[in-house]
Amino acid sequence: MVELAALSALSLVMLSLGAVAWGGGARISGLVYGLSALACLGPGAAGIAILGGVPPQMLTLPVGLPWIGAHLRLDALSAVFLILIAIGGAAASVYAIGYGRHESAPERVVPFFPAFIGAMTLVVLADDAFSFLVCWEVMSLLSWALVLAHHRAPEVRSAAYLYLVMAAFGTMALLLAFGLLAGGNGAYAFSAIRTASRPDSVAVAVLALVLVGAGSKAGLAPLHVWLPQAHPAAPSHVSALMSGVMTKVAVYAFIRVAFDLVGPLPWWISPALLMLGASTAVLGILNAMMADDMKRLLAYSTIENIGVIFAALGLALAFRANGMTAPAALALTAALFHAFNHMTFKSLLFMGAGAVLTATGRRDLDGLGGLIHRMPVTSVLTLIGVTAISALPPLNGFASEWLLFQSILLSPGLPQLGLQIIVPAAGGLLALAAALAAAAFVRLYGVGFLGRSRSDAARDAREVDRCMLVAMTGLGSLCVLAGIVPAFVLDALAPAVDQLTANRLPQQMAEPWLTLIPVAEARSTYNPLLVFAFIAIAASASALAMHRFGSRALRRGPAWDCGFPEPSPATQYGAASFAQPIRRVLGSQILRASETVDMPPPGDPRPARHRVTMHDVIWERLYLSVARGVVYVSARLNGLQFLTIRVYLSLVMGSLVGLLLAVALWH
Amino acid sequence: MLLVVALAPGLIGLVRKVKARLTRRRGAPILQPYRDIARLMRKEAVLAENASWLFRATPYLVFAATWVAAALVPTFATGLQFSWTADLIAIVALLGSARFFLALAGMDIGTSFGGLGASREMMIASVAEPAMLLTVFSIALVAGSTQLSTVAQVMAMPEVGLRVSLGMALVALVIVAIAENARIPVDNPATHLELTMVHEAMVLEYSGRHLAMIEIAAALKLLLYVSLIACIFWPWGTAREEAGVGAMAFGALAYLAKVATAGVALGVLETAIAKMRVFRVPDFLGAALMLGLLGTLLLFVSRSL
Amino acid sequence: MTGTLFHPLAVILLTPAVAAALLAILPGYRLTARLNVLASALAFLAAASLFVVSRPAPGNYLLVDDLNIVFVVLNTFVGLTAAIFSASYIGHEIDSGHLKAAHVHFYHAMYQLMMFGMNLALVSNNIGLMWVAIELATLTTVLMVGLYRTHEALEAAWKYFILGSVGIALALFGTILVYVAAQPVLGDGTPSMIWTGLMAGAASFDPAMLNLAFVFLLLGYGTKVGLVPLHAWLPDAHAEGPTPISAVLSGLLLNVALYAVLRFKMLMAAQPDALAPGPLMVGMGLLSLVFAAFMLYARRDIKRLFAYSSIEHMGIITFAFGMGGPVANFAGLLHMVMHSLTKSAIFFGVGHVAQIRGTQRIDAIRGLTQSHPVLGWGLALAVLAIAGMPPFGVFMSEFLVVTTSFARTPVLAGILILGLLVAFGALLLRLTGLVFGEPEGPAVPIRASLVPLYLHMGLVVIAGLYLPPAIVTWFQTVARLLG
Amino acid sequence: MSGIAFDIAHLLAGGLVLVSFMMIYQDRLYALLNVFALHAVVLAAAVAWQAHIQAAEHLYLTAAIALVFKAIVIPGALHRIIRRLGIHRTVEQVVGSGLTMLAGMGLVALSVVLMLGITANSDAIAREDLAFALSVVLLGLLMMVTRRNAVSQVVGFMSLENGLILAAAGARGMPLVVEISVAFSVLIAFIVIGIFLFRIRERFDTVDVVALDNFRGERR
Repeated sequence: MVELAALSALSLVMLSLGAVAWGGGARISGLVYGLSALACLGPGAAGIAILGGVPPQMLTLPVGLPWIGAHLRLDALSAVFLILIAIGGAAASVYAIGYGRHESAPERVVPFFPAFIGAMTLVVLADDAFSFLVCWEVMSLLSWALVLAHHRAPEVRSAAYLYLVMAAFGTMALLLAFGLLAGGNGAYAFSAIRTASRPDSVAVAVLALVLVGAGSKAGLAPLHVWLPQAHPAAPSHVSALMSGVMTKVAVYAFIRVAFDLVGPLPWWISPALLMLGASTAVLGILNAMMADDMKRLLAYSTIENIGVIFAALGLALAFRANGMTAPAALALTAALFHAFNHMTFKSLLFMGAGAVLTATGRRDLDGLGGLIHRMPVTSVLTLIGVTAISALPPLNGFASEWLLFQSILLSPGLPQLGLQIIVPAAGGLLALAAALAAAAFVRLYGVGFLGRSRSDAARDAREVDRCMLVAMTGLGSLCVLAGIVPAFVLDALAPAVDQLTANRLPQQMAEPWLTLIPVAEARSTYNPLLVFAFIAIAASASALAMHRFGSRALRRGPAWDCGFPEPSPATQYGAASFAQPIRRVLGSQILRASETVDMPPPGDPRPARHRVTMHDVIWERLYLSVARGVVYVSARLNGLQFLTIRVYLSLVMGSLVGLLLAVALWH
Repeated sequence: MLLVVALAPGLIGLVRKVKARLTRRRGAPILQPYRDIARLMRKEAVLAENASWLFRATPYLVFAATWVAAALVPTFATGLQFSWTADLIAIVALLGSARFFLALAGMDIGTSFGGLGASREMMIASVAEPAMLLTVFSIALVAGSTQLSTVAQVMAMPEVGLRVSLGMALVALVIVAIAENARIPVDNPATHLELTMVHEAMVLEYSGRHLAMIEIAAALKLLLYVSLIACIFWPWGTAREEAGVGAMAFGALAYLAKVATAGVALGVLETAIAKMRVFRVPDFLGAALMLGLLGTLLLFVSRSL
Repeated sequence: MTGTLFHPLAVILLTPAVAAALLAILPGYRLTARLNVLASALAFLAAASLFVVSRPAPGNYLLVDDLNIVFVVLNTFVGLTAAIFSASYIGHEIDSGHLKAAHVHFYHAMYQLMMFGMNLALVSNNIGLMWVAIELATLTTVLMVGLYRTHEALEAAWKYFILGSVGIALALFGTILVYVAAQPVLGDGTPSMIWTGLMAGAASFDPAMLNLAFVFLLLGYGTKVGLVPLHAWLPDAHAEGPTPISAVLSGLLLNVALYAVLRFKMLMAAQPDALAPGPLMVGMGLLSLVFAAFMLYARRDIKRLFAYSSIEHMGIITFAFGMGGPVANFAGLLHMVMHSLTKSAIFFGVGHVAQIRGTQRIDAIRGLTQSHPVLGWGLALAVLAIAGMPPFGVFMSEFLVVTTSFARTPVLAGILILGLLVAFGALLLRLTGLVFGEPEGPAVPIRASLVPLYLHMGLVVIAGLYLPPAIVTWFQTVARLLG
Repeated sequence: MSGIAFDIAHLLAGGLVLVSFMMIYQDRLYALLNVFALHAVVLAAAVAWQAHIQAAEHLYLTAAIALVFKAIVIPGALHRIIRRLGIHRTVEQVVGSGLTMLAGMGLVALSVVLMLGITANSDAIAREDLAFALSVVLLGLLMMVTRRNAVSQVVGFMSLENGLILAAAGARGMPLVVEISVAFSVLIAFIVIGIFLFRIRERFDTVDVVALDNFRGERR
């Protein structure tokens, strides 16, 4: 099986090289995307086989680091993420067959795209530090190139720059982490790392470094700043891959190290992780609430979901450190499930945004509106996506968040008071994030798809082609299916969870009516299938009843609007106005949002202006000061470029005399 | 299930009646909401030109979600047939779904009032939901479950006794309930054409049978919260699963009494206080949030002592 | 020396010498350029054949061992590709009137003379001969740096000359000190200047004398390596000379000087009572790395930018060798080879770019991937490679250096990481501006071969993914030799 | 032979250091050149003496080169350059000569300390010789660093190189000394020709910063 996965990855890379050889233009774009969708089947099949009970497999190739070789391994954890990559990759590829036709620079997208999927696949398969990091960084590099597809825009270039610098930063952290794990003798194979024992301090240092490394790729605050710039800058199918899949590869890296490689960890690191995840979630979604660009909003929401996943992982670590394997399994299941779900709905939403972009050429919310009439299928699919991402039953987003809340509710069993206090607080933050997510996506959908068209482009939008719709439909039905029968997914995740926490959820498929019973029936149950059925029955019954017993008459008329209808679409609630209440309530501190109103006195014909300014505190305090520091130091050092030969000679002499003195003193 | 639907408008009527009496009006009869709904059902529905299918589907969805949620709350007896379908968290989320679609419907026509209502509703919800969940946490901590039937059974046991945390949770839950049901001081259900309205602004464009569905759903939601509070904090009289018909009947009577009490209390409260500014609401709900968190923390402290 | 005239070793030395003499006489640009390539190819073939031919026994003057064979093969290979590149480059310079035919004449002769000097320095078994050879190579490169006779070029050549001369003088003093240290043990005359003899007897040398000698040698040859604060000549010499010479300077001359430092480091290591050379090298390496990394940001000239990047990488290599141990030494060797290949590839690319756009100013060059996709992407690959991105070989060596040093001395690894990141940020910033964005400026049609660039990059990619076992064992042997 | 031979070698090497100090002290160009010629003469004598006591004939050649080339040809050429190019007659020193002298003292002390640290198993003559040679080298470097004028910097470099020749000659039986001295003479000839041909006096060091900025790297 591991051969199958590796071969598929290799064929994806070859496909890229082939695309380069063929010039990578629009001519072959459909073919390349089609083949890459096919190639995604390989890893998917391999992953399913492993989860189906095939034992883990290893493969050693004579490439990579000379005296180690490239180790590949396919175990249950890899399999979970392999399936995730395969689904996301295949959907994006199918979508791209259609989307790629509208691409202005196909030669900058097509050659990199298959290899990007291939690199992600190999990251998940890698079983030694060197192969892992090579694939990891190649993945960054290829996505960087994809982000730069529309390189003429300065903001794209700066986004890509920031992205790759942050990626390099993360890689350096991972490099250090693996340096610690492998030790001075260079035991880079994961099998060797796993068996070595290390003191707590080293383990914690490794975890911190991996958190930085994987977190910077996943978008964990405060290392997230690149994400809302880079993800939207890429072509939409690439955005879908980056947000939906690549962040999951980062999550995989963290899980692999924290749960598998590093060994036992002390409990006191988990509260930090938990709070980091929870605050990332709130920060991300709050920014999403304020974003005016549809894809940027989605990118910020990715940050939120990553925060949720990391919080769940932190919780799992807390349980595991205390030997509570069952709750640890529950929290880890929640994390993996949420990772899967986020892949489905975030890819779907980015594809929806891409469809809108194709149809209208715009992604600013205030230029859209009314698309539900013009693009009915896209609108329905996007509605599924926003419902799922807002964690509303009976779709899949809720199922995973419900599991997470269930595991939070098990926190009283933890022996440490600190954890007992922190976990509910984090739970509150996560609830806040979930509620804000609903608000943010009501805003996205309400402003972007509902209401009246705000621009000619939106008014003349046409439904997109079949390939794109097929891909979106596939993801949309996954959202629904995983929401209605989560038991199926949970049982599939069980081997991976078992591998990492030495425990698993009870078999869910065996429960009557496919009910989810994570702990015990008396404690908590959720049956999405029945909930869905009840809602469907109740809604249709009530509709029938209404039409049967009530009036069936229907008349179209102008909107009433409390008696003040205004024909101009500009009077609708826009993106900024929708965000205003939350901006005032939560944004004034966290985002330092401030409003200035310039109201001209009566008689003055100039228009009144209302201006909102927001500050990204993390960006300004952390990143800009680092950048300023580097510029300052380099400016100061730059003086050394313009000295005279005499001064340079003095430097030589100075070092000579200094060293001689040192030698003299050394005696 | 049908019972709650039947009962819900009555509670609304009761609250209105109490309020009218307290302001020295005679007020409409308690059954007036039933008549309103029946009339609305018979009327033709006027749709704005711009309304999409979502706008038409929403009332039924909202009603269905609320109804399912309401049906999951034990009213006069625990261990209802399908109460294992979802727990308290799922109930909260179902109400969230209803609100989500209602807000979308508010945005659908493309009017300024609809958006105004939707955005404020979501803002209030974004503070109310965490408060609700924290309350759920502290309740679940005491009861060891989020399954409402179990919770009610545990609460009915004498050893639970009186706890500060539960008191806090109660206050928090009441605040959330007021906010969620658009009652004074958060929102005024009796007003239109006011820049401070929230819920009514969202449903401004609805008419006829659609409006009827939304009105029923709103009433259901109020009843749901009342039942919830009753079943958790005042489980007295609730029949157990295995109880006989007598106990059931007694439970039903007790339940009716509890609902009536709650209705009267709500009416009194609404008359007594004034509506607050929209941007004060988060402070109000923030208090609930704090109470919920404090309740949870106190539980830990008292347990670990 | 036991070999005949046809022994590869003799060919390596004689070909450039004879070619230099011939080129000095022969007229015509085309002929000389071809002869230059031919001679370089011959030298490379001879060097490559050193693998198969049995090695001559070390003599009084010449030596072939595991260590210098790496350098010789690399040297002749890059010499060959640079000669191919230079044929088209110089052709364009003549066409565009930047150079006169007479200068070219001189240029090719000097090129071979420089190759002779470097090859001699690498295969010499005699510390005195090595010193002479390095001085020869330096002098020829000084002349080539000043080839354009512009004010800037003369300024750069002059600076290079003076600083280089002082460095050379210090190295000589160190060499004399080594001799003085060896003389009581090994006896008068030549035996005390021969590597093989010195290494064998080093354990009984006077440690204090060796310490003193090493200080002078490190600073003297370190000037040539471009270690901070002795680096001042390097950026200007790279920037103002003809680009093939920049490639050779960065790719080869620095290595040759580093080779000398390594030899003396081995000598120091053989005397346990002497000062450990490691910390000194680690310190200077880190200083060079961090300093150069920050200097990258303010650069406005594209060749000067990559010259500073050479300083940065020399810092990394010196750091790796200073750390010592089989893995770090392996990484240092690998890094050195990869840097030579990559950096010369970059200069090949940059040379084309500068000719196409008619300027070396970074902010006047944009959008290369748009206007010249093959060149632009080639340059992008090379710069990403030098910045330490996989799947290129530089990543492998940086991986080894960082991971091993972090496990041993976390603080030093932290500084190393800082330098690498700062440098990465600067290189990427410039790269983004160069190859992306709206193309700007003139686009002179250049009929030039990009084969050397892609050949180097191909090798670097292969090395990054798969090092042939033969090379690995060979590097490991050398790494053990280096201690 | 050791007694008197040692003393004379010591004397000559010490004389070289002394002359180096005189050069540092000089602040007029012509006088500097004259003192440098003296430096070369003393070097030639020291090398010749070494040739005598080591019985190494090739060292006489080195001494001859030093005498002819450095004591006569180069100072003459530099005289001409100074006249032709009209370089300021006075040497501009960066720091006062007193301070420079003090620094020079420190350097000599440093070299002596360093050489004392060397254990006695090496040749005593070589040891003393090296101490003085190191002093001369450091003093030459000091001179290059403290003078602004191109010619005096070249003179500094040459005196540094004299120190090297002294060290090489003092190392018993060292081969290649002649070759090295020839190589250095070529180097110096290059430098002198360089100054002469390219008229780079002002580019050797800053006299007028603004004028230079146009030439030095990256200021285009």
